[in-house]
Amino acid sequence: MKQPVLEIRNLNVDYGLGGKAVHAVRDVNLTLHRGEVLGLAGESGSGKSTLAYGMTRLLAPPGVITGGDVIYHPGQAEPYDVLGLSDRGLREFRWNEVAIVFQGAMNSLNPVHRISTQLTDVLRAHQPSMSEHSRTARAREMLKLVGIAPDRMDAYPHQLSGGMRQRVMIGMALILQPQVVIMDEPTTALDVVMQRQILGQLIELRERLGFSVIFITHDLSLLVEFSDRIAIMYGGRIVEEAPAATIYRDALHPYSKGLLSSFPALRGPRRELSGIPGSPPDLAGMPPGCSFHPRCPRAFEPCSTAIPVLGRPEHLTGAGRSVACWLHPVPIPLEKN
Amino acid sequence: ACGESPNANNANASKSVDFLKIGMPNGTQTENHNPFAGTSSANALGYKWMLYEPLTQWNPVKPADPVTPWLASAVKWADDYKSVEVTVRDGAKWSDGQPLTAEDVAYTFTLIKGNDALNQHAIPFGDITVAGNVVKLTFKTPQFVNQNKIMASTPIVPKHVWEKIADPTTDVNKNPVGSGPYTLKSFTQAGVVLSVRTDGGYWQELPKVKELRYTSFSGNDTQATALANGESEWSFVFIPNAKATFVDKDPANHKLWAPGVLGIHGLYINTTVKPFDDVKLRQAMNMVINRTDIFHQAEASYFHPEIKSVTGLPDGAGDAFIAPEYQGKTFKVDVEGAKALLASAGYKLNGTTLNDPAGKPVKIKLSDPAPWSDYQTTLEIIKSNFAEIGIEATVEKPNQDVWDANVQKGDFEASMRWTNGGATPYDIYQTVMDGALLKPLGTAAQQGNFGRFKSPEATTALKAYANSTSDAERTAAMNTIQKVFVEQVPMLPVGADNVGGAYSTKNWTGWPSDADPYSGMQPTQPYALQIVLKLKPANS
Amino acid sequence: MKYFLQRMAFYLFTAWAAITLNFFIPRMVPGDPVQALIAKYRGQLSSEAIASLYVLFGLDKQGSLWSQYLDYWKQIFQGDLGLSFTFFPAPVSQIITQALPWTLLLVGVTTIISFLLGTGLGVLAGWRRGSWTDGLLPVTTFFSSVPYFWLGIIAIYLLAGPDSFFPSSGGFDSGLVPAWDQYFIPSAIQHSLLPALTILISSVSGWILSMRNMMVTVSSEDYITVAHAKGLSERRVALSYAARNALLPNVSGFALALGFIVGGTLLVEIVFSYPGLGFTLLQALGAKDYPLMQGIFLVITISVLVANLLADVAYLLLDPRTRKEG
Amino acid sequence: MTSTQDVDVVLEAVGLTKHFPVRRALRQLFSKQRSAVHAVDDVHLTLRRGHVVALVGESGSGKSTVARLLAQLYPRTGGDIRLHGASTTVHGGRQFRRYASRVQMIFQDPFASLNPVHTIRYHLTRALRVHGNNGDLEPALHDLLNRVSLTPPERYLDKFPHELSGGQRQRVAIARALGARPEALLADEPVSMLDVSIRLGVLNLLRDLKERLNLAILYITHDIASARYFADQTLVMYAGRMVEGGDSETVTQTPAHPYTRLLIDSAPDPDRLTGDVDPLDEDRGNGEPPSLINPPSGCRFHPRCPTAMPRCSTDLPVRLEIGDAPGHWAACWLYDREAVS
Amino acid sequence: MAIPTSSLDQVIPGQGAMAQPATKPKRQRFLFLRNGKAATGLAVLGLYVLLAIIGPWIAPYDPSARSNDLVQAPSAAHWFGTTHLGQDVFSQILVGTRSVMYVGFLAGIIATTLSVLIGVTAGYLGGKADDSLSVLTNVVLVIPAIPLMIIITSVLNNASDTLIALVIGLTSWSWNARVLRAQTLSLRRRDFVEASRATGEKTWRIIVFELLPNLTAVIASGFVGTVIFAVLSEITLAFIGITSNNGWNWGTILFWAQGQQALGQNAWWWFVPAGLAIAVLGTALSLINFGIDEFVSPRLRSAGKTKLRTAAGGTVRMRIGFTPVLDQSSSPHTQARYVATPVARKVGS
Ligand SMILES: Nc1ncnc2c1ncn2[C@@H]1O[C@H](COP(=O)(O)OP(=O)(O)OP(=O)(O)O)[C@@H](O)[C@H]1O
Ligand SMILES: Nc1ncnc2c1ncn2[C@@H]1O[C@H](COP(=O)(O)OP(=O)(O)OP(=O)(O)O)[C@@H](O)[C@H]1O
Ligand SMILES: [Mg+2]
Ligand SMILES: [Mg+2]
Repeated sequence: MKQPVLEIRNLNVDYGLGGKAVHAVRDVNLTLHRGEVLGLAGESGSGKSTLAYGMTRLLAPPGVITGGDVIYHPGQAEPYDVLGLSDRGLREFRWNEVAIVFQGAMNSLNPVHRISTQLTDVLRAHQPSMSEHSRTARAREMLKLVGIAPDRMDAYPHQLSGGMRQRVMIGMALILQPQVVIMDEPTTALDVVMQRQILGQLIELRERLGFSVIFITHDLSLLVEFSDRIAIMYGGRIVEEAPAATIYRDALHPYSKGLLSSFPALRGPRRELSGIPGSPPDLAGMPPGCSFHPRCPRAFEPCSTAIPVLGRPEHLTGAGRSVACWLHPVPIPLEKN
Repeated sequence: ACGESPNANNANASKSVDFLKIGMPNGTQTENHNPFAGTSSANALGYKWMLYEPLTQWNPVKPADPVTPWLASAVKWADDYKSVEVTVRDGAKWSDGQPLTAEDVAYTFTLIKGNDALNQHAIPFGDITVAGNVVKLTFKTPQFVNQNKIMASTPIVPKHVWEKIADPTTDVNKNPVGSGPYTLKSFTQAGVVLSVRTDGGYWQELPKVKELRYTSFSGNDTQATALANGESEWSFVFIPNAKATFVDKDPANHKLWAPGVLGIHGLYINTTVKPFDDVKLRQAMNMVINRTDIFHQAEASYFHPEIKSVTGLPDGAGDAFIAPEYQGKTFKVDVEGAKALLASAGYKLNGTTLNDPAGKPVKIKLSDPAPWSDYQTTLEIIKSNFAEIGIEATVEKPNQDVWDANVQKGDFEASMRWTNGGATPYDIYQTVMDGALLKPLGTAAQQGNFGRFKSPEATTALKAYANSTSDAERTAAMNTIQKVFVEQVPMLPVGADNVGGAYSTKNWTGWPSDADPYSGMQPTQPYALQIVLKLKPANS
Repeated sequence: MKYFLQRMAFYLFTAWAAITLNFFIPRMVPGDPVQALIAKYRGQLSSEAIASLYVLFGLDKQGSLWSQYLDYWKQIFQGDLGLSFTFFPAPVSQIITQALPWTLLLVGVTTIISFLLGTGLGVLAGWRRGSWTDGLLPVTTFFSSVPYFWLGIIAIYLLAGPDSFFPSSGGFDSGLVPAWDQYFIPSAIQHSLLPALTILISSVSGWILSMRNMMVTVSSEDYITVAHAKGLSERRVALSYAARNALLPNVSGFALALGFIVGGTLLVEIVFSYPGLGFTLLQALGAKDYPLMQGIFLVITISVLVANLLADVAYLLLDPRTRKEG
Repeated sequence: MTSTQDVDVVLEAVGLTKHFPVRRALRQLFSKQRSAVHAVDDVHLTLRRGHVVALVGESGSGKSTVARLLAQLYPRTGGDIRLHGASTTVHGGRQFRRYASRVQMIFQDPFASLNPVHTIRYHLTRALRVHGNNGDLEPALHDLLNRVSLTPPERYLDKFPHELSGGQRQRVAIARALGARPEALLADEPVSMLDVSIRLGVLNLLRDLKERLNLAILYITHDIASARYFADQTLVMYAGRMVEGGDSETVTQTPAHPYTRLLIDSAPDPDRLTGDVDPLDEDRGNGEPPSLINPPSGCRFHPRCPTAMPRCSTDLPVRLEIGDAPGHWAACWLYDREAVS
Repeated sequence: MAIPTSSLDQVIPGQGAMAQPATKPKRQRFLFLRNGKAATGLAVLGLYVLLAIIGPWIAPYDPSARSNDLVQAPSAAHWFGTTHLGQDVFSQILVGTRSVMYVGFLAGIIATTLSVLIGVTAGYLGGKADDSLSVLTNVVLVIPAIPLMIIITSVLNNASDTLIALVIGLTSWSWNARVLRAQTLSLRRRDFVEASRATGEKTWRIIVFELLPNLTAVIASGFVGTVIFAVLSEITLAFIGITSNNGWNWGTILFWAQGQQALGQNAWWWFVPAGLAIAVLGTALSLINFGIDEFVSPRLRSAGKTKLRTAAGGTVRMRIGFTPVLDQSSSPHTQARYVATPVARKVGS
């Protein structure tokens, strides 16, 4: 069995406090294993980014982590709770262990510094003993790795195209050889050709360097192609989690099914698309019970009253599957701390 | 940090104070020591009279007193005042060591004669000749009324220096050579430092004050603050509520002395505007003005001494000139008398409104530029005074240029303004009443008679006073002039011009005072030199 | 390069417009210098001096407006600004060179200090929101709304006085001559403290506020989050990432402020009787001294333009995005 | 093509060309050459009643420019736009309004294309008013909202855009376009800013409108799969030029032009196995689209083309029939029979 | 062409349309009143407006009327003491409010109108019109306002408040015009403008009904800023005696107080209140401006709230880059925070 690197347990994230708080992530349990690509899907506003930034405490105000643990397993040492780190500890932890590629590359790069500066200041902060020369050399190496000519080292972000910027960000994420790379919609701003090129490169690098990836997008067909395991979020919760191929072939949750039938396929027979009726829920006024039930074609009695628990449905034996749906009731909830 | 610093000797402050700090509120200065230029720093700060000296000194506080010989040992005017013989003092030396001679005096007047721009008093010079140490000046018209302007207000300059100057009107006289007891030490835009002469060539005993430090302040406020703080020891500036803001800061040393002189401030009435062409109305208005209030509230109880004599002549300086019939006659606020007078002239007081004989309410617009706060306060007081006899006054504050133009063109109803001043009351009355200055409405009357006052009697008398050859004739003319002024009320006199100053006795004593009014008190006038010569260290 | 040429064209045009305006504005002002001089010396200057002054100022002969305008340009190109009336016969250029250093030193230095201090505090306030720095804001808001002259006068009343360290007026001790020596410089500094302090108090808040707002805006940019995610030190994130970007818009504000140094010092100089250009302008105005007014306006406009030019250059250096190729 | 089809032609672009002048750089100041962005070059397309034509291509290939040219929002540099066969050029004013009442445009971003300060009622009222509906507007408004399935209409009329979801906003935008009772609808990426789950609803609505109102629709997208799903005919654009066209199924299933193939191969495909080495990986070459200021000579795709021939860099390829299906063509020398044979 | 534009460029509402639900529409427009700063500012401003209207009627004395209480300290009869003429300072302040508010607001309206006309037109039309309007704007911007105002005012004889407001308004529109131009440029590129053009709307309708409503917050903020500037300018002009205004305003009071050396005679009551009145008015206007700023820029708004109150009553300080972690002692799975606690390996898998 694969080793876990990052375990998210019962994570709760709110925007704001008190009565007006928006519960953007609720009771999320998720485990990322060493070397795997974990896809996180769900429509806009389902809490994917919140989850990703929440686990490294990078949410902008008024985000507040109201509960849960994020347990990180370093290779050799004892695992520890990331949320419990001191500021200094957290700074050391960041990028060394978990690096993030943010949604918009243009906005992720500081417009007034050369990319060489932005690459090397990671090294300067985390490996102060490193010489200036070897820092530059390392930065150069990283750029080469992501397919950017090292002579663009001294370019400013605005002098690079969108794809190049995104690749710089990927290179920057890998510069310290972290265990985990979180990628929040890294390719939505790019066209398909570029998207494939970058993702292909990333998969290749993962094979060489052995890091794990949390890959966030709402493009399920992309996820299915590129990730090992997929977790689907709806209304701040994970509603289904399974190996990619399993989800694609046999999604259990009606929402997952709906998502999958919203994409026209390019190849194969023209299948009829059903989509998902209704509109995404308002996080401030979540419906009681399963938050998907107002849109669910198969909703029945318990859906509107009780929240389904995420777990392995009893009638299934497939490895690493779990779903939160009353159609597939879970016998005993998974371990509770 | 170089040894030859011009500031080096300022550092040894442990010595007892041997300098005097003089301030004037005249703004930034540029270096110009030309004594003839009205715009020069030497003129604005007054230090030209410490470098250059006049032929005689006169005392504006007691204008009837005889003049004090200065560079001239004697001055002899012809009876008709169309020529004068000046005997130049022996032993005076210029600061460059050359002797001061009659040639220098003659050259000075020739210079003025030849340059209209230097002839500030518009003196009609005739021939100028030298005979030994006597200079004879002739004039095209009698100069009785101008005698002190010629003798006491003309700085005598060295011929050997000035004849080399290409254009005396624009030269800044960078290295002034004068006959006075001081020489220029340094100039900055904020002030000037003079130090006492060291060549031993001054013709009198040198003053005790070794250094005069002139500072130019940005305006009245800063100057007054500096006086209160002791940063200035002598100045001529309007200090509002002087007792509280200045004297009380150091009652033992902070002093004010502001004697009146022959020049006054008053409310000019435009005598062409109905109903103010009516003498009776003007008389009534004159009767209700509360000059005491104005003196205390607008003039800080000192600045423009209250005019008491009905002739408009200030106490002290004017005493010698008051006609016998007006001796002892002083202004009193007499509202009832004014009302009675108006009633007799056909005016009707209708409640609080005075109606003229034609039945129209009497209204008057008083105007003066806004920044002249003492005038503005005066107008506010006059306004409430007029209200007591039913005249509704409004105060207008046009800007200064507009006001200037309006007053000169006769486009005003009433306005506070000054008169010219001089050694005799002639200048005062001439400014107000001279028919020779009369211009039609709409044409600028630049020199006087802004109220378009027509009185052939006054015009003749003024002319007679200036041109006659005997004192008796002059006295008769002056009496006539005063009679017209008092009876016709072309202007409502309010306060006297003053030659005052604020000073501190902390370091220096010997200032003129009521007890010893040996001169005026302004640091910018010729007599300032007389004062400086008399100052003694306070602690000696 | 194209950008640069465009800017140059703009500067030339603006300079022409402003200089032309300089020529016409004083001529709109009614009144004439001689009358003004006489009124200034209420009763001290005799009415007879009028004619002599007209001759002196050369006002008795003047050509058409157009020929005056041409002459004016000719003079400007010869670096000749004419003679002042108030300080006749001092050349305008001399008066300006005499006053300008004071203005530049006092207000220039304080403007720079104010900018640096305000920006620094603004960075702090913007970065550490919710800490004590929040208390700074109401105070600074209040001080930025106080009329400057009022503050200055109150400062003189409270702090300057006969026995106080702070002189109430002037640029240096009377009796001293401007020189770079151990007597003059301390005196000049001592005299400049109170004016500088009041300028600082009333101007620093503007910088604090604008910098704080920019910091807040920039702080929520993605690249700041990225910088945090990269585990950079707080200092580096705050300064090199947030403040560095937040500074950019403030640079143009700073340039404008630099430009207005010369024109905006009027009140300081009036209140503190401090030597300088602003007060000279007011005097010139009161005296209808066209040549001086024109000269000072010229200096002001040129300094504003130069400051803007510098800001453009600074912007070019600070913001790589403006350095577009081509 | 039959003549009955020609009767149905609503809007036709013939050799449509648009160059955006770029401000001259300094060094060009002295040369006569004027540089321009060659955003659209020589584009032919035909919109027919009840037909959807899809225009696909990567970002910056000139798709939006084509739409705006057709809507006469930009003056064109060359070519012709024919409305019912008649050449039209409008500059503004009444003429423009008359044109706008027949050809309407829907923008990519429903969040930006509605003015946030106005209600839905305002937006729709303006559309009706401008196009001469001066009577009682209430029934017309209801009708419009019903048509885009925003029911009941009263619930939406007085809402502000921010109170609606993205899909609802896009429906309002469509309703506004319908307010002019157009014959042709130019939909510029109408769903790319929308969430996956709502996209479908909007596309289905458009299809429904096409059928019910017999509209001619130009559907612009970079998602070639949705073109397959939604459009009758698909045109592929690359760097300002049309490179391939034909009925959607043919173009997507048997792409002819190398660029179309690249596009289709790049599209995410769940059926592809994870970890497989990408078949196109090696010969993709430089992934950057070309500069449109100095577009490559000959075929604009040749610098990236795995099958480029010497001829491709010199000669501009012409439309060549592929022959596998009627109307399928590609602008590629690979299909030049004379050269091949 | 413009000199690098202001920070406002970056806070244009709804630039990232997905991220931010664009500008607040009407119903939420007055939401900014909920902003404490804006509400305080508006309350104070309201008081001033009220005084401006009723001041002359409630003033206990005629502000110009002399009395025999010369330079009296504050007392029950004279709340703010008296002047050297025995005038009541409190009445002068009350009566002076009207002129200050009138000039401030009129100048604000004039400058704002000009800046909207010129800025928005330049931004929307672009091309030659933009170039020439921009040059005009920049020339006016470059010419120093206060000296120009002094010169113009000194030309005008006995300028009325209206005339002074006009002068101030005419010399102070350029900065706002530049900001508005930049805003308009960015709005013009927004789809809804194109969309209404595509609908067939007329240009003037687009400017007036589509663009302007979206600029209201920026315009309002510029207006408030100009009012502050105008008030300070009016007072400064009066103080240095350039305006020969016959009526009372706070600058006139200060002019008299300074001319009479009020502080020198320890008559602080004569000098201090007018200055404070100005400062408080300025502060109130600034507060409103902050409110508007925060309203326009959601980032500033949420940044205002740096402390959040938990249900338990504690506060949590927000920090960028370090999301607070709430200590929920009730929660069973909470460890001691802020210590890197090793967690037993068994919990995994
Ligand atoms: N600052 C905030 N204040 C209040 N609610 C917020 C804030 N930021 C995000 N949210 C809410 O939190 C929820 C989750 O947002 P999040 O950004 O995690 O979604 P996402 O799944 O990443 O969506 P997308 O696919 O659009 O990126 C959304 O409903 C959003 O409205
Ligand atoms: N107003 C304009 N001025 C100059 N160049 C322009 C203008 N509008 C578009 N372009 C250029 O024309 C080319 C085509 O742009 P267009 O917007 O039509 O592309 P697109 O295919 O719609 O791209 P996307 O998928 O990103 O919307 C681009 O290179 C763009 O930079
Ligand atoms: Mg997201
Ligand atoms: Mg587009």
